[in-house]
Amino acid sequence: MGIKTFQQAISEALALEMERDERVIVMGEDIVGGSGADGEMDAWGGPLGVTKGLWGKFGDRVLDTPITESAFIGAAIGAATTGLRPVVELMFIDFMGVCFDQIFNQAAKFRYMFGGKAETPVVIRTMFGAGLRAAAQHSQCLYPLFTHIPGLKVVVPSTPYDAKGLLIEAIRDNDPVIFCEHKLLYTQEGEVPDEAYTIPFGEAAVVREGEDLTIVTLGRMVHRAVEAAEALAGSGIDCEIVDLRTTSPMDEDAILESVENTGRLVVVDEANPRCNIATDISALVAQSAFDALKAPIRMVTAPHSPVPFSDALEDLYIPTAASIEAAARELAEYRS
Amino acid sequence: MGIKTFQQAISEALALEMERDERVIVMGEDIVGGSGADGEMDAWGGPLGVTKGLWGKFGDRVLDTPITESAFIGAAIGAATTGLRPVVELMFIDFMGVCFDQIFNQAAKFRYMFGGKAETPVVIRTMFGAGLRAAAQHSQCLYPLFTHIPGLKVVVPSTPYDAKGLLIEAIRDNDPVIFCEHKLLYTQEGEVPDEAYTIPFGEAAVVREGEDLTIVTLGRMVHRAVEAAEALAGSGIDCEIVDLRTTSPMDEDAILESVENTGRLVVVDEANPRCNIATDISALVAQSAFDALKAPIRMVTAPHSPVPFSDALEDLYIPTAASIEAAARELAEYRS
Amino acid sequence: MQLNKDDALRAYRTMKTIRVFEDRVHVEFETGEVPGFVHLYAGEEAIATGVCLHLDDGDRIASTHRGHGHCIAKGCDVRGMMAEIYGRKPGLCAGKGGSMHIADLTKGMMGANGIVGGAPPLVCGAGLAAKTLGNGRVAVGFVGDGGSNQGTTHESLNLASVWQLPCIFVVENNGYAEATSVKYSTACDDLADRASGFNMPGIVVDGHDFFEVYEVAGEAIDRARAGGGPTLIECKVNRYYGHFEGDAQTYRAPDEVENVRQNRDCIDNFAARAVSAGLVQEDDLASIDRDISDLIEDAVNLAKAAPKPEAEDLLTDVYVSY
Amino acid sequence: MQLNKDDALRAYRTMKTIRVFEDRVHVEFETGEVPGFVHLYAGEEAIATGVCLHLDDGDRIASTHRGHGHCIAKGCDVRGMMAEIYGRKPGLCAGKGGSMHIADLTKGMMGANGIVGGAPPLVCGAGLAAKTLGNGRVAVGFVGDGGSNQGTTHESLNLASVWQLPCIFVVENNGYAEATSVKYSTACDDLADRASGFNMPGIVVDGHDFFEVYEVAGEAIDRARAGGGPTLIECKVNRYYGHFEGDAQTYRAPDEVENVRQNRDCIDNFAARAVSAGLVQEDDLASIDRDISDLIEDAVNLAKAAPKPEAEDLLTDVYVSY
Ligand SMILES: Cc1ncc(C[n+]2csc(CCOP(=O)(O)OP(=O)(O)O)c2C)c(N)n1
Ligand SMILES: Cc1ncc(C[n+]2csc(CCOP(=O)(O)OP(=O)(O)O)c2C)c(N)n1
Ligand SMILES: [Mg+2]
Ligand SMILES: [Mg+2]
Repeated sequence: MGIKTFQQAISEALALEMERDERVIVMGEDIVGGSGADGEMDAWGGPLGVTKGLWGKFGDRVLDTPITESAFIGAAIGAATTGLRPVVELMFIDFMGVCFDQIFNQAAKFRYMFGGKAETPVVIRTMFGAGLRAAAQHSQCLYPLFTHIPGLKVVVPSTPYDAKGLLIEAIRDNDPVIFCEHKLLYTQEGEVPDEAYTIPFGEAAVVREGEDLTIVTLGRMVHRAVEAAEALAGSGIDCEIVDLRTTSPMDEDAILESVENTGRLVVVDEANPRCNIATDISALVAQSAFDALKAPIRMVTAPHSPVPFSDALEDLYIPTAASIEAAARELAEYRS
Repeated sequence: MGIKTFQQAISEALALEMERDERVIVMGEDIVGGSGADGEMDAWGGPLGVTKGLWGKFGDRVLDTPITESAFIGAAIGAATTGLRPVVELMFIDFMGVCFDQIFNQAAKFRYMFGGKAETPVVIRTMFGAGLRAAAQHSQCLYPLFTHIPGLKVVVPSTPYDAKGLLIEAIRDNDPVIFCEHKLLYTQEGEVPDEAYTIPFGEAAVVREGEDLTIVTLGRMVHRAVEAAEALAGSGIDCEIVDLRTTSPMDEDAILESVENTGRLVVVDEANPRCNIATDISALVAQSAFDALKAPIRMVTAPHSPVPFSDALEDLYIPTAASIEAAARELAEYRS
Repeated sequence: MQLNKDDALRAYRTMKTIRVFEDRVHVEFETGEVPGFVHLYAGEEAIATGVCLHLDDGDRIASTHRGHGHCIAKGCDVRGMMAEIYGRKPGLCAGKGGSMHIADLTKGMMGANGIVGGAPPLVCGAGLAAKTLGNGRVAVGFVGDGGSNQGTTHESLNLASVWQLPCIFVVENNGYAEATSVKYSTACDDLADRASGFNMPGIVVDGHDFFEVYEVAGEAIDRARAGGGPTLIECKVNRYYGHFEGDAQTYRAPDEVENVRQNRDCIDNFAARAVSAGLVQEDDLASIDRDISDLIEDAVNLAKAAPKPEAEDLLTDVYVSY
Repeated sequence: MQLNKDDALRAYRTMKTIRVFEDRVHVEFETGEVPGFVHLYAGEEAIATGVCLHLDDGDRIASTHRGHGHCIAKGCDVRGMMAEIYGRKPGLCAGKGGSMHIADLTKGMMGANGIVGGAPPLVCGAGLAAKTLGNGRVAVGFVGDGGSNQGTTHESLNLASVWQLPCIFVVENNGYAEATSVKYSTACDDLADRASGFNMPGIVVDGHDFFEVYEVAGEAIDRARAGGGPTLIECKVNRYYGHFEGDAQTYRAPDEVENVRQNRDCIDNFAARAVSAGLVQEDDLASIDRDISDLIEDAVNLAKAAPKPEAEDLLTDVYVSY
């Protein structure tokens, strides 16, 4: 046990599972760094150093790849159906566009399309989210796209503890898992046990209990929701916060139960607003907990635009604690 | 004027715009058919013959391509920013996975990312939907994925009249447009004027007026909704049907207005259920027309699974008039 | 590479089974009872057979939309395949896959594929698994002339070479991708020429000639097993039917296929050479022919009589939550 | 290809402007005021310059994440670029794009690109537009050694060749893709070797040598303009800074860059040769140096003083509906 960063939690999960199971391999662009070059090996450990040190421990089971995401993510998928349990890194989730076919037409469909006769235990780790001034092609959320696809499991952890437990669960799962890491969470700290443990998919975490209003959210937005809830508590508005942790499968019960208690729902999603997780949850509640609702549902999301580069604009683009707070206040005061 | 098929309507729109504007070119796999071979040219006109005859009229402006969707759809996009107005065919929407980057990271983002200094007048025509026993990789809807992406306009016509008017609008539009044609609608007949006309994006069609309940839907499902509405009329349930026609931009006003009148909403979407158009519209209404709602919202969609091959399963997979009817009946009878 | 009598009979049985299977599906399709898109392999049998005869269940192949021949050559159950094509519950994929998605992982058949260029990356994965597990297995990816242009194919050639994977890429160049000639779609003389850009051997063979395919594939597979890395083999061949069932084929010269059927048919030529070399007897072949005829008849009858999947099958084999 | 004095001075001015721009961004980045990812082009100036000197505003280029040099060589406004890199409203993309997305369509600069291998398909499009409109224009796509492996690049080579497009693909082989050596990532000796698989000329040049780049690019561009189809040019070169700003570069040999800077610097060598050949005078160069120094100083000052975009800019330049 001890205080560890989100990044350490992930690295630990990978190392533990590689030790436990020889079939686990890790691959991706520069996840070692230095391959073929004259200087040091393990020079990078990924662009943010998340996988640094694995190569020293596991050698050939940690593989740098050429910049050919279709080939190497497809290879991870093919290897998963033929005896390995690869964890492959798609450096930025934004790059899914060059390899999406292998993910959604191949990995996602094998089990069903082959009549249950194939297993595809592959984990695709990927970095997402805005806030690093990385502009339109390196800042997207995009997990709604994966969530739309049957056959994929989609994980979006918000804490170091969850990251470790969910990643180990993902590696042991026999379906393809898209594991989405918010790039601004890597330095987030929290208590993380040293040993291996798992967190089941489809179980949301109620990170704050409350009576007046439910905030359902995920990823980095969990922290902004907590901030908002603290401010709201000052005005006597008691928020419950549900952290989805996985968007597919999704813990419908936890969401419905909370809304049945509070009667008010704010959904916070950093993704673009159309066909995203906020609409998904809003729809679920409007269909299945309608009678409990005392007010309209409010969605707080990024706007329908690419992510702007300028810090001034990007800060306006990302949902803030203040915008969550405002939405919640509006609902709390709502009288039909 | 005259009765024409959906397929003829599309072919006519292409021919009219190619005549009108020399910058319009058409390209795709076998949209001519026979290139380089010893037999006839224009042997296919696309796998279902939709573009047949264009090559005879427009010669080199109708181009067969190698099976390299990234390259030729990217080329259409690049040509659009440098002086042409290409209409490019992605044979099945399911193949988006091999060229998605060019669509969502390139075409969709240029205008915003370049500070308004680029226009990308490209139309990507593509065939979607289940019902042809074409199995998991040739039967998907996937328009929710495109709808999620800011910068793309997404069209899903349901009638020959709309198909022609919306396609001409798409070709004259300066943003990238994904034009989604349901493969089972090509033989659908309807009145279609001979001359060119346009239908603006973001204007839904109220295809049936009604007082008791709103059905919002799109594409092939419009016809199933009409069937259901006729059956329901027999039981004194008077449905209004809103055909979205475009999912991005989407006509929020038409949806909200209708629900404000009827107080009851069924959303029918052939797509998979997570983060789809049904959730999108449900969420919109739960946020913006909550007070008008007299009952929960009901979504009728395909299940969360790949499209099965067997006709027996596929028929169970696709939403039917009966399933729409059942959902509507439930709502009509709903008492909180 | 010397072929013994058993292997020769296996080769004949495999090729002929594919041929009779495909000819029969062609006939059955016209009755309207076979659903969906069907792409037939007739004419190309020597390729799947010549390659797969070197493989056993632990070796992997990944295939294309034109996959029946690869499935049969890799040992998939023929009755299960036919039932699958009819969309029936006892089908190899429980009726959920159909012609374009037949797979049997237990036979090392990783799946037909509806996505052109879908297989090569997957084959790299099977090669990587073999290499990592050190089990001496190989992986073969089939791809058409059209599919060979896909970016996925090029990326996979590079990756297989960079990692020195035990992979063989077999390009089935049948001259067409749908209705488009390879002469139009492909900016090179031989597709095998591209191999040199990826530091691997690239070899052109006559895809109608079983013996040539068998020999060249055997060398490549042996090299791969021995750690010598990947090979690209281009097989020049013809398809006897249209791109898919229903294709009027007006893009072809009128006598194109007939010429090949008469003079270069892979099965006729194999039989003639094997018999004249004394490797097999006419009688052996006739008896195999009878077996196959019974087998396919039986497969079709079983398929037609078999139940379709039912409501309770719709949501099995997928994680579901909504 | 004979270079006149004007062209030589333009070449020098362009290369030196890029160098001083990049050196300054490097320094400014360390102050923490430059947001986001920044990839510097210093060391590779001869390539962008040698190619773009043959082009005017009607010709198109598409670039990579390492795009500053291409932008400057293609005539983008340097002050506008600097303001863009700082995320300011007067930036070339109004602060919405940043270093990785600088574009100016009016100058024929189709955009830097954050996606490795993103440019080649777009360049085919610009070539197709030129060919269709019959306006004699050409299109040049830049791609790195890493990017040359992407499927999009291979597909584009094939497409450009199939359609005989007026396209030139320039591979900037600087030995690394991030921290990975080209020796590891790429299964071929020279990337130019891959051209033959696409029936186009493939030429290797010394990317430090302006004269060589200029000559080879000139021939390829002339051929393309005349309808002779595409060319692949591989330029072997070194980058002076890390992959991006902040890269510790421990994967490189300690003296790797220093050696090149001392002995093979493209600007030093150009200046030395041009002066000793009597093509230009030291004085000309010194005066250009002063201009550039003033220009970059001015650009940085303007950028720092410029306003940032505001709330009302967030939702312009995109269709919005939600
Ligand atoms: C990515 C993708 N693009 C297009 C198609 C449609 N399609 C199916 S088969 C085919 C032709 C394939 O030609 P080739 O690779 O030569 O194989 P062959 O049919 O000749 O065996 C095409 C274009 C597809 N299935 N997938
Ligand atoms: C599709 C995609 N994959 C990965 C990346 C991350 N990435 C950015 S630059 C780069 C290396 C590119 O190397 P190279 O093409 O040689 O260009 P160089 O940086 O050397 O100029 C990588 C892997 C990306 N931006 N896009
Ligand atoms: Mg072919
Ligand atoms: Mg490089």
